[in-house]
Amino acid sequence: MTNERMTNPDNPPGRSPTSWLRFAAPQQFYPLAGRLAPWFACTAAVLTVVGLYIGFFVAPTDFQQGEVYRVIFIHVPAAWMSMFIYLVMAFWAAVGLVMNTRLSFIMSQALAPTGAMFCFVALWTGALWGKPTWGTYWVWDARLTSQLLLLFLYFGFIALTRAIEDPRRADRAGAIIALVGAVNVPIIYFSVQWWNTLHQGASVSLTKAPSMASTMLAGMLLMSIAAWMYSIAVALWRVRALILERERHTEWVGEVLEAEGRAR
Amino acid sequence: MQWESWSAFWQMGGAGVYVWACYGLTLALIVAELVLVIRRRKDTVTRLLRWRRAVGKDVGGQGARVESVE
Amino acid sequence: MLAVSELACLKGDRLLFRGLSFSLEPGELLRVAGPNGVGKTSLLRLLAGLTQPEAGEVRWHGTPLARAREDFHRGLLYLGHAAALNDLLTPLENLRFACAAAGDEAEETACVRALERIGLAAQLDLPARVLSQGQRRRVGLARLFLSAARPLWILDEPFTALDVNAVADLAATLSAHCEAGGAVMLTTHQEAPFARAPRVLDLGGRAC
Amino acid sequence: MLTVFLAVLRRDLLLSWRGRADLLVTLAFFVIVVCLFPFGVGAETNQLRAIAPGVLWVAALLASLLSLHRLFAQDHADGTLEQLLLSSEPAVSWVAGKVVAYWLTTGLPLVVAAPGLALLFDVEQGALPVLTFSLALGTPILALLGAVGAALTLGVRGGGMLLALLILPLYVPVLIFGAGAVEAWLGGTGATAHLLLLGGGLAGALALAPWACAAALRIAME
Repeated sequence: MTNERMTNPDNPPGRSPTSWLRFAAPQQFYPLAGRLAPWFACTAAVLTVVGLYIGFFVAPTDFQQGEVYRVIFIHVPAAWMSMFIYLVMAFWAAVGLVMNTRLSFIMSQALAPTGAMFCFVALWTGALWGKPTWGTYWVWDARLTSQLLLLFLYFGFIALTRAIEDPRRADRAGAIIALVGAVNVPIIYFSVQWWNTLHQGASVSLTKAPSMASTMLAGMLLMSIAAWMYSIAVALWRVRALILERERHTEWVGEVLEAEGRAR
Repeated sequence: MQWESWSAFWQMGGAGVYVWACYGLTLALIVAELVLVIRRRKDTVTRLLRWRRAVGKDVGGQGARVESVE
Repeated sequence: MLAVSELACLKGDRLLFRGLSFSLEPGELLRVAGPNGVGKTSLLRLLAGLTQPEAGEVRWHGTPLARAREDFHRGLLYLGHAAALNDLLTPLENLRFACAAAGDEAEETACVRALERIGLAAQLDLPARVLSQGQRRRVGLARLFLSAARPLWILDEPFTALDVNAVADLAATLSAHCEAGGAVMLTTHQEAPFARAPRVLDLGGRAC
Repeated sequence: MLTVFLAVLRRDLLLSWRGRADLLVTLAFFVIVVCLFPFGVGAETNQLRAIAPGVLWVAALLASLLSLHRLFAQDHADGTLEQLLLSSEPAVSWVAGKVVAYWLTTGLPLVVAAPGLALLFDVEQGALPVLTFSLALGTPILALLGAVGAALTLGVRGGGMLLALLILPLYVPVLIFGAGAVEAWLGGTGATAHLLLLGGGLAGALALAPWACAAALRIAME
């Protein structure tokens, strides 16, 4: 831990070539992220177009639910992504705490707003799908309820990291709450499911579709991958802004900024 | 092809309101997020340029370098 | 005893100091000097292990602090800006708790003796909230008499709010600790009558 | 290790005793929140009986949140926390001491008062031991999780509200199993499974929360 903090005597913090884990990574990652992000964004756009085409024009009408099931092409990807992003956030938080690397904290903070956005989308589409299918916008279904609690966890993480002014403390405090939340997500899911079965008997299952056509599945998977690519692209863009902010003392950020200033 | 006409497509078998509300909101959120991300980057660059002009070129060397004791 | 190499400290947006290297040997009294805001308190907190340096490292008897934490904290007495007094407790209760929390044996008689020695015999059983600034400072300093076994003392502005006699007495105590093979590191804005002139570490030398 | 635990425990209990008016606030809040419900939902006995476990548990949960942000605030302000972090003893020991003292002064009164309040809702007398037991197992979990939140939000502006946002979602499983235990007993299925899960949760929280809390306090010093 302390070895990484060692720097060359002539280099103030942030410029050391030896401690790649701590300092060089943001510097190298910044241009890399800038190059990669457009590719992810383009892939996401192409996959979305293909996925939506399959979803709306190839996939057949569901014989039970009719056309309204077509919400599935955003509902399920959004729900998957919201949970997956939280786990990835917790993973980066753990990496940051163990390896003491700034970039990992930045990653987890860059992912949070996108995760919260998908979480909200999953809730919104779930409610709008519920109205025509179950006749009500909201049931205290285990899935919807855990999704709601996940949204609160996202809000908590974002609020905490924004409220603490010292970036180093914000990084670490956010990492701890992300990990505590990740430990709790399965517990919350399990407890809500338990509570739900006791209170309501068999609950209505959103994704239980015994006769799901392969084209429906294909559309859903394509849209999921698109959502994944989109999240990566947006997170990379956000990481770039955060890196500039955090590394503003360094020479290389100065050069980047001057180049940006000239380009304007 | 699933649809007889465009109006059938928009109506979604009667569930058009729900389906398009879902897709509309998702689209709006994604566009909003992209706009925010781009705006944030621009803001950061402008703010940091201003900040660097304010503190001078040698931002990394602000702290006193303490060579020796005595 | 304590070796510091290439230390840098960042506070919020500002780099307080960098490239700071020095060592502290038994018997030494080191005074950290410099104007307000130059990072004296930050340096002491960093050396005590309360915060992490931005770059560089601190070694305790040759081992980096992160790996020698327990041993280091057993040999350290740090008294910060705040006196660590709870207003609802008496000086005696505060002192006994401070010792117990630090992991020291805290005999009641020894604590009473320490408080009497520092001139608080009359305030032993008053709640701390009625004490004056100088008296509060003294309660914290009473730990010095119970911490002879801890070789390294790091004191942030120990002379603040003390009267002339108390300053002389404290200076004598610190000098005696160094004589006995301990080391003291402190910040102060006032001159104190030490037996031997302290070594000075000037942080403000090239500050902007 | 045990000395530090006991020293912190004794001191915090003594401090609570010296400021005992504050203790009553938590209990009074609990009683008042519980008593508000009949005004809101109507005094129909069957309905009150049905919602009683949930009402008591939600009220206990809110009451235990009430003074949580003060858990480390005083020690942070007067420098005691610095000294504790510089102790050569493991931080877990004194964190545990503080949490135990906090539970004894805010959680235990709720556990004791709950059966009496349950009678106001005409809960079957046989369910009262289950209620007490579930609260006795559940409120320590609330205190342990809450301590992590209190440490994370220490000295942060708007800390109180932030603390609620951080911690309340994590409290949901405790609420489900706690209130569920009483309902399961009343429903005739037996509360053993719920109470076992609560016990497991308590063991897990005891094993993890003090470490997380100590780490958060170290971070808060930066």
